[in-house]
Amino acid sequence: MSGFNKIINSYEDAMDGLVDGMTIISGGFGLCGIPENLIKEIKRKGTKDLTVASNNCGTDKHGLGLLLSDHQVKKVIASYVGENALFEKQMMSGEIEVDLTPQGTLAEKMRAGGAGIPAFYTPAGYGTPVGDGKEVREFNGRKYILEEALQGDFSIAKAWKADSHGNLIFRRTARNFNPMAITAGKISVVEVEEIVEVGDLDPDQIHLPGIYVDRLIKGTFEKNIEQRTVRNT
Amino acid sequence: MSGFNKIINSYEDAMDGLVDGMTIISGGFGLCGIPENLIKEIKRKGTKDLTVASNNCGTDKHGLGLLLSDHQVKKVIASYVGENALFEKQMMSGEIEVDLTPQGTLAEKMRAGGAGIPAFYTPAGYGTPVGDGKEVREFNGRKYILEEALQGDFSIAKAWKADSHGNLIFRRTARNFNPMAITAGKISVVEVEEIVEVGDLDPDQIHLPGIYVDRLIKGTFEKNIEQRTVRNT
Amino acid sequence: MALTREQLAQRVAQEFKDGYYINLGIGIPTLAANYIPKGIDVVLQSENGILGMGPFPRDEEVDADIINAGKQTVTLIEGASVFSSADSFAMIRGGHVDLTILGAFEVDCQGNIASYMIPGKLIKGMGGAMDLVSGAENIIVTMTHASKDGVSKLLSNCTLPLTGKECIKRVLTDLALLDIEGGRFILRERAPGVSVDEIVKLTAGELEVTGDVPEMIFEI
Amino acid sequence: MALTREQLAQRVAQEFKDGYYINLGIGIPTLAANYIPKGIDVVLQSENGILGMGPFPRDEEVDADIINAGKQTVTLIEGASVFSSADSFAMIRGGHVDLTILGAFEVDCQGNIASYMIPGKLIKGMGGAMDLVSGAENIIVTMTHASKDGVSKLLSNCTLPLTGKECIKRVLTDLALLDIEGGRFILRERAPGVSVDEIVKLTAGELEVTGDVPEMIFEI
Repeated sequence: MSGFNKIINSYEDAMDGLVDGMTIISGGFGLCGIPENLIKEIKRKGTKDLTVASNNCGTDKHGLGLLLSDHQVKKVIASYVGENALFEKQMMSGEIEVDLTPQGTLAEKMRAGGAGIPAFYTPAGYGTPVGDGKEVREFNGRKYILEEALQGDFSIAKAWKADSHGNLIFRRTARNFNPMAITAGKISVVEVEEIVEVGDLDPDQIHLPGIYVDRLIKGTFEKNIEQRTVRNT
Repeated sequence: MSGFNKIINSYEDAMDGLVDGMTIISGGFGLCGIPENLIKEIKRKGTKDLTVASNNCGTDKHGLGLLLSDHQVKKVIASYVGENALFEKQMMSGEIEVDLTPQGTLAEKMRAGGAGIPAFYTPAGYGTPVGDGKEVREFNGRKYILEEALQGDFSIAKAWKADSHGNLIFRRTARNFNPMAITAGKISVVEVEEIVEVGDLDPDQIHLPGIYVDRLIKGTFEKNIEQRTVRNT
Repeated sequence: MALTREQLAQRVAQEFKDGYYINLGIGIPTLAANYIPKGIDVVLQSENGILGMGPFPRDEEVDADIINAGKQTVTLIEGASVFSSADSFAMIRGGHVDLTILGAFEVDCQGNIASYMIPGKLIKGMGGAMDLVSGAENIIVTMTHASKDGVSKLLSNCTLPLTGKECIKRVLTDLALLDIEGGRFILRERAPGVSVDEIVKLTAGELEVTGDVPEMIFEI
Repeated sequence: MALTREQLAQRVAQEFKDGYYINLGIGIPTLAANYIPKGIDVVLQSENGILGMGPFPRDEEVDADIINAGKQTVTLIEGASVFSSADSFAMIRGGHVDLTILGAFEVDCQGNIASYMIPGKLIKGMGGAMDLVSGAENIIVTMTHASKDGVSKLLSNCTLPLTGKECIKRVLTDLALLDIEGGRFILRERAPGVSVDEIVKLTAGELEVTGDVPEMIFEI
């Protein structure tokens, strides 16, 4: 079974091969379901000039924000900047290039990147700055823009449970961009909360098959919350 | 909760509104995971001039083959004809028009139809008769053809378990085309083996959310097997 | 009197129908979940991947893995499902959500909407808004009718970068409920105590006013 | 001697490597699962939606809901996963499968393959073959070298409608193992007891033969 054992024992090994100038596709939404420890390892390595595709860029203190504060990032492909002052500042000042991409388009570009679909048409962004310079085409009387697939040298993601073959189960909204991000990286690295025995997961209930996972590592997670909202009743 | 109760009590009501000339998208692969009873109801209704999109057309005796034998079908969009003599005969004689579509393209066309993607590029079929008349475009030095989304007036499908809201779980390879077929129909009708209480299904383990299901009916199934292969050891 | 945030939420919730799947944007739209009319059931979609979003959790229920599109901790109702962002936006873009409610900086009488950036000043990002406005048939924009300085936000042509082109058909402001048809705003309802004249004055885009314009009705 | 079906399956299985995810087409390719070399593990993909396909079931294990792409009843191995056809072909088209083995009516020295219909005679349909040949980097076609009448199936140009264009790089026939490079077949191995001359005679497309061509080796 050695050929299918994806388990890596150190974060250093997990991110082995990442070098300056590479493109990373990351799962996570805000701070939910982010590959916390893989991001910290990239910070530790100090890899520079990275292009990062991720819905958000974390916060000033957590997640991908850690890479911004160390000036490791050259370009960000994201849908949302709000609530991340450092990201907004580096974007406004021109220090980093930002490709603002509608959230659904970003998810679909990652899916397409993993699915052998080089490009697709979407209505999102037609007639807006997102559509500038992109082909517009009409289907059934409606206008759409052409969006190309996104692929990365690495993808980094977080799942809940895995078996050693890399079969993955995500938990609640920590799923978000993680499944697609994993499929779109040449080398995909996934950290999980728990590794179970091969055969313990119901084949019908695996969210992402192990074929997409190159490296798997078990971590412990802070799971920071951006907006802790509660009710009293 | 009345607004979310999708349960229909008779097959007649389940297919209400289907009229001559409509397009039906069907789930199923061979005879596996096919909406057996919905097909029988269409046969009973005698609706004519149907366009049917489905990977196969069943066999001469089962599944969509039943609609071929009653000459209810005008056009078939499918990837595979083999092992269905009647289908091959009606195709060869020109009685029915057949749009042979690669299996992955067919699945993706259904997904696109449900997902608001009007068209996408795929390498499958480039340089073959499937690509005839379709736009060819190069991305990163490779050639692809443009394929358009598929939508139907009705979609018919089979799942394993559901709750009354139409949240669905499929079983084993009976999943096949069913999830995408359901999303691509203006009216989607799903038959299932079991209906459980709302709240009984784990939110993480629902294969297709109830938002896609308009009508839900509990049936009993023959589950015919095309190639019963066994080993002795 | 201009509507309060709570009243805006209350009025927009009157548009809910039994069996609707609804996506509520951040801010006022989210508040509408507190005013679902009696006797009807709706299911809330959150574009980060929930169908069946519930209220905020009790303190002891808080789960970092369950958040909404505004990154707030939430709960799941019975019958909820959770899915990936690609699946969530397939649902949205595919037109399966019955009603979408979101905020805006500006709308115009062509149905254009601007909501994601103010060049040189503010870059929020569009998040899922561009997908939402392009995917939904039925969209209500909730916003203030004019700035504090009395500058109209209901324009002939949006001045800010667009979130979506020719996609908005209904706007609820703190002063009025308006439809957008044939290149103009059509005044449907007034906020209680707000005059037609006041609305006309604060609407920069072409505005049609026909007959008596009723006041909004709020149940007590 | 031309290889038997079993020998074809056995030789093609020698191409398997530890950790390979493999899609086996209907017929001879499926038989290769019986000859996985000792000491290595492979996982079989079935394009109707299985990763981790197992052997045929015992009589009492037969499950109508578990079939392979050939509609045969099969089993799932430990660690298997099941998914939709869209997800299965995303996997295939996206190049995630390490090795694809399928049959053909004809191949030519441009790497074209024809396998799904004979106009006027036979319409099988392409099933997943067009997606498979367009998605995989690593494809082996298994076929007979020539018809029973001695008509070559390894051509300069396929005569039948194509399943894929310029996508085949390796062909295993009952007579030989050949690569396709630079617009010609390159003879790599001979079936035991089959002469180079015989292969040359039955190969219509341009064929390069360099040096001694070794015989295939079969473990006992």
